[in-house]
Amino acid sequence: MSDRLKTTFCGIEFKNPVITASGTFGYGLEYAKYIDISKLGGISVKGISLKEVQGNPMPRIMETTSGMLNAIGLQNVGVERFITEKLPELRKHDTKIIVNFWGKTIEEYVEVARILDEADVDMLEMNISCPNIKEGGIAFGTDPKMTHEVTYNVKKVLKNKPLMVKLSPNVTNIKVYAQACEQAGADAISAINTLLGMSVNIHNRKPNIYNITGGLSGPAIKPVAIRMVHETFRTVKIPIMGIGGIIDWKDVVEFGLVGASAVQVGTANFIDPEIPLKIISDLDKYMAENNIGNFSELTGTVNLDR
Amino acid sequence: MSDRLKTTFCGIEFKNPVITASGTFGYGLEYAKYIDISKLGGISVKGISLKEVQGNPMPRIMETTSGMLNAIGLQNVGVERFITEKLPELRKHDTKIIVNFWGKTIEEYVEVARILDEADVDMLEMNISCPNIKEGGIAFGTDPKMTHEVTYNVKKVLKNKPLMVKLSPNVTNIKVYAQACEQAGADAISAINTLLGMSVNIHNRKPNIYNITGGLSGPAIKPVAIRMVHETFRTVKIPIMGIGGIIDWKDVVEFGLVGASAVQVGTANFIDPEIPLKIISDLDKYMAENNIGNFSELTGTVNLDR
Amino acid sequence: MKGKVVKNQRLNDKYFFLEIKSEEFVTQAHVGQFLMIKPGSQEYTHDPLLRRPLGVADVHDGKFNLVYMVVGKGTKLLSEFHEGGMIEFSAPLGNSFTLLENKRVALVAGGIGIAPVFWLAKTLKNRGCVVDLYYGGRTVDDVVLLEELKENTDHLIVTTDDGSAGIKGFVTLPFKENVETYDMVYACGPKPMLKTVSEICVNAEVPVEVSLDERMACGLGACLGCIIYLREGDEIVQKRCCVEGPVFDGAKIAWDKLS
Amino acid sequence: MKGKVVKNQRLNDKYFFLEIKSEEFVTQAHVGQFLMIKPGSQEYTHDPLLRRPLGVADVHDGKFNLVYMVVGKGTKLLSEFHEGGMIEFSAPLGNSFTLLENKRVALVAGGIGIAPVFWLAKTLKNRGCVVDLYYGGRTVDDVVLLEELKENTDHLIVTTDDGSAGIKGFVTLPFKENVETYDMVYACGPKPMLKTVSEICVNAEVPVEVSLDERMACGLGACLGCIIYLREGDEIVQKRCCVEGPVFDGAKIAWDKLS
Ligand SMILES: Cc1cc2nc3c(=O)[nH]c(=O)nc-3n(C[C@H](O)[C@H](O)[C@H](O)COP(=O)(O)OP(=O)(O)OC[C@H]3O[C@@H](n4cnc5c(N)ncnc54)[C@H](O)[C@@H]3O)c2cc1C
Ligand SMILES: Cc1cc2nc3c(=O)[nH]c(=O)nc-3n(C[C@H](O)[C@H](O)[C@H](O)COP(=O)(O)OP(=O)(O)OC[C@H]3O[C@@H](n4cnc5c(N)ncnc54)[C@H](O)[C@@H]3O)c2cc1C
Ligand SMILES: Cc1cc2nc3c(=O)[nH]c(=O)nc-3n(C[C@H](O)[C@H](O)[C@H](O)COP(=O)(O)O)c2cc1C
Ligand SMILES: Cc1cc2nc3c(=O)[nH]c(=O)nc-3n(C[C@H](O)[C@H](O)[C@H](O)COP(=O)(O)O)c2cc1C
Ligand code: FES
Ligand code: FES
Repeated sequence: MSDRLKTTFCGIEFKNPVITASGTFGYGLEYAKYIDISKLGGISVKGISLKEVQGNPMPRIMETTSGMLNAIGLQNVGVERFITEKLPELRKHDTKIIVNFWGKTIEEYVEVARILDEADVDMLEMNISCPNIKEGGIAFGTDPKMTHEVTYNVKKVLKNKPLMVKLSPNVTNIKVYAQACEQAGADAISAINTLLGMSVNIHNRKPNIYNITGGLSGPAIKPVAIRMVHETFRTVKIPIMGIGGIIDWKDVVEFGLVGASAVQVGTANFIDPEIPLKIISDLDKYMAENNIGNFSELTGTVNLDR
Repeated sequence: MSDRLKTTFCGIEFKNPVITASGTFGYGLEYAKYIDISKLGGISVKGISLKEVQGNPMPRIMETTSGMLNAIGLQNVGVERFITEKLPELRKHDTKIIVNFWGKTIEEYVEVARILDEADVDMLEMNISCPNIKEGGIAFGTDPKMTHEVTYNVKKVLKNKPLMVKLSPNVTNIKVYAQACEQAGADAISAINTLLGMSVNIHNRKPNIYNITGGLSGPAIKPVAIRMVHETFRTVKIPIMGIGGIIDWKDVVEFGLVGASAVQVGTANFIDPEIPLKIISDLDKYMAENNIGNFSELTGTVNLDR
Repeated sequence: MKGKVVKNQRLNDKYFFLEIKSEEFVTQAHVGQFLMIKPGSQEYTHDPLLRRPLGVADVHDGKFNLVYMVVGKGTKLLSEFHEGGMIEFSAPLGNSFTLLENKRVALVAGGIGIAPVFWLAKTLKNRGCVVDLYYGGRTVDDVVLLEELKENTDHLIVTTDDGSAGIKGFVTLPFKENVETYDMVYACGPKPMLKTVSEICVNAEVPVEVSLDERMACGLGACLGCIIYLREGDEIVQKRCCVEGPVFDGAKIAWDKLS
Repeated sequence: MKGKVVKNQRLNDKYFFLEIKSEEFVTQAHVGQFLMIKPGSQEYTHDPLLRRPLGVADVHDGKFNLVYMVVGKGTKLLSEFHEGGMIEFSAPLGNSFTLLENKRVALVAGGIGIAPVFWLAKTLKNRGCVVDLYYGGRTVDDVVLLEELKENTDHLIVTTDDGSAGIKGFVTLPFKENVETYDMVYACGPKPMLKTVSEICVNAEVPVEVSLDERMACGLGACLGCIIYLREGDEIVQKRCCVEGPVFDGAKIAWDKLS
């Protein structure tokens, strides 16, 4: 790959602007058997919490039209085991590691962040938007004051690592949340997390997901994600990682045009683990053919003249 | 069709619970050439305003993955021309007429409602949620106080016709809006309108819709609609018309299970005008086979036991 | 409606020729109309979601033809439709061309604009007209069915932007030279071409009908997604391309307002 | 991976038999593994969205077989896949059955559970085992490939719920009568059947391996959507059906916790 894909985001140099999204790429190692993960711009690992979490009862996933619902319940090994068991293995691959993390209280958020700040990772991504967990999680991402407070408190304890805050799309006005993050000192924003959805099995009349509701992801949600990244870009100055329904290089360009400096690929990894690598090489080709020297040249250049 | 499809909604008897959604069925007459519209439960006509409206410049529509964006800009002939030119023709067909209407101010809403209350229509559906029009429209549906106020004021002037309020999905907590409607005296709720989305042409870098953002509809949004109807049903006692992504009878049953007493079919009418009629006959068959005596027996019977 | 795909044939890298059997459709169709066609055969998948508008390119022996260019996922899927399968489509939609008899007419087609023009040429010829077809494309791959067109026209003038077939240059140039010799002009193709053709006709005081393209969702006048603008006196009026069109008086179109 | 669809054959109203050519896949596959397969051939449509998990039903001559039941849009689309076309799929995924040699084994299959059991029967037979297959279905349409199965087993005991083929009743009844004669039992089918088979085996102190089904998104351990629960000592532990399974020790499964 050429230099034109190199992407500086929050001062960190990514090989390319294509990062795999939290919760859709495990701890990265699951995919290492099937693709060369060192070719990725970066990996955002499954959301980490202070203690190990078992997640929700089954069923946890359901396909919908051009999308899927999930309510995994933020199952993860906890921050200690992540650092001792997963990270050393992951670090053998030459790619940037973003740690997606969450807590049930501000204290928990701060505590996990403090630990990760000292660990061998590149960047933190704070998930305040997961709609699956009932205790508190939802409140941070759908209340601007809480968004500000948790961001401010986490940012305060971070000495080494940039903080990206991941926004929930399940809000009336995402601009207010983007502003809250910027004002509280966030270094970047990632958007969007999943849309809250539901589906029912008409035969047994039960919800298809044990948790009743789940997060909707995949190509179905891309227009909502594009709109929200656009609104966010027009509101704040910190860089944005665009997420939601990305399947191919054209989607990445579209996110770039509305304001993303880098992107995350989520559900597409399930469809075919080769997709993020294919996106990277296709994007390189597109940029070469169109004389785009760097992905950053695209960022926010949608033409709004009429 | 059998009696089992008969649906009483706000005291009005519909032949069946399948109504065509506002903006996707013109004034009904456009479809009369192609299907027997008297077989429909009802027709919700294109949103009517006090004065004729030209709508937005082109382009106004764009297909997205399993969905479409639109920003028609509420083009309509205005309430007078609707009553004199469209209604008499429409009334020749034996089906219920719901008039979807809107205004830019509370006074406009009240004025249109007052006129329609005296007209030969069956029910009013107040659109407070259209995301396309810039002047005010959006404020009513995304601010609970405004929702209450416009509903209360409109309801006050209605002497003859039931009032259904159509909710926007672009809110953090739809329950608050449903409650506002109920408390202000609404007779029913319809949900959902379109999700705010955007899409960009990567070749000319322009938004695919002149208005920049548009409303997302179609099967892609069904999980969000199902979730919101579910939440609404658990919050209010007034009946609900479920809308969003309905393509076949199974979708109708799914909306019924989470709480819809009737449904509206939108984008599917574009795909094939026969779809609503096919839904009606398939639904009848399903109910016969499953000994369901009336659609109301399904309403809200999702099994939440675990 | 439903019909059997008799032929789905690749003409070249971009263009396909589709033949569908349907008495029902054929008996209703008029020259200049289009249909909305479901690109895939599956009822249970919803991507692509909407039917796609295509002009009727010919009608004969209980069958009708479409000519289409692969530009996106709908037309790609259509190009993979297996011969022998049943395909779904709407009734014939929209208005139609004014059909003269025993006159001198010019037809101007640009690229895929050839589709409705094909049937029009054949029809006007059968009605005793002298039919000259000016047919332009970007390259040799954009001018198709030349043999068949020759049979149904009196003069066939082909142009390509790069000279890879026919005369090099825009199709409007040779047309302009002869415009005054015609009683009526019909055109279909990209908007800039249609605009130029219309201006040429207006200047020469020759009546002109053009067939317009807009993105369509319903094709029958309900969604209001396909608006075009006409100048009527001092006023600009909106028309739905799918119902009041796709054929419009080229002299009346408010070109600068179109998308 | 990609391979050519050699055969996509309807066995009856519900079941299909698919044969795909792929040396790459064949050389990697183990008995009991599955793959994730793309139901359609189009890259550019996203409904259905995810690949579908199917058990590997046989491997021979650089080709592998799948047997599938049409239950929803993915399998319906698969059933319309044209022979000769290229289809996309994952590498062989999951763990595999423990393969004994020269022992007496029972295989219990319910309905579409026959898929991995087919290859297992053949393999165990080749390793010198005496292979009895208990194969139950709802009706005659749910027991397929009987000729081929007869060739690869020592005894084939067929049951149907309605008696339309073989013995009337549940497959677990004849199996239970003979359970103690086996060194090992393998089973695949609906969960209630697997639970009963496992209980019978536990009571008879015969080891049992079952192959489980859960909805899957990724198939390779990343999404955590396919959790099953094992009892290890006093603890209930979570396993991913796609990576630590689909084959599990039937004696350890916490049946009441499964979805
Ligand atoms: C009345 C009418 C008649 C037509 N007749 C023909 C015909 O005979 N043969 C033919 O090949 N095409 C015809 N078209 C154009 C054809 O409908 C589009 O090319 C087709 O819908 C594209 O679908 P897609 O899924 O392949 O592309 P998409 O993936 O939907 O889009 C690919 C590209 O095509 C553009 N596009 C989409 N829809 C249209 C449209 N309606 N008009 C112009 N550009 C569009 C998109 O903006 C995009 O840039 C006609 C259009 C209309 C309105
Ligand atoms: C490891 C494994 C191996 C399998 N092997 C085979 C096989 O060899 N042959 C075969 O026919 N089927 C097999 N299945 C089941 C098969 O994956 C599903 O039938 C298929 O995914 C359904 O897809 P669909 O799009 O047709 O149905 P959908 O439209 O997705 O769903 C239709 C119905 O099937 C149910 N369903 C969906 N996915 C699964 C699933 N994974 N397991 C059980 N039920 C499901 C849904 O809940 C729904 O009721 C296997 C499943 C797993 C996990
Ligand atoms: C199965 C699954 C698990 C997820 N887990 C997390 C998570 O732990 N933390 C998080 O911030 N986002 C999580 N997400 C959200 C994704 O990172 C991403 O924001 C979302 O799926 C939208 O992108 P997509 O459409 O490309 O999938 C998860 C998504 C899926 C599908
Ligand atoms: C082209 C178009 C125009 C619409 N116009 C209106 C409108 O005038 N008033 C209104 O309340 N809803 C309008 N809607 C929203 C629909 O009535 C419906 O709520 C929405 O499309 C979701 O349903 P669906 O997914 O079945 O289309 C419109 C939708 C579309 C696609
Ligand atoms: S395409 Fe819907 S009004 Fe013309
Ligand atoms: S299917 Fe994703 S973890 Fe098993």
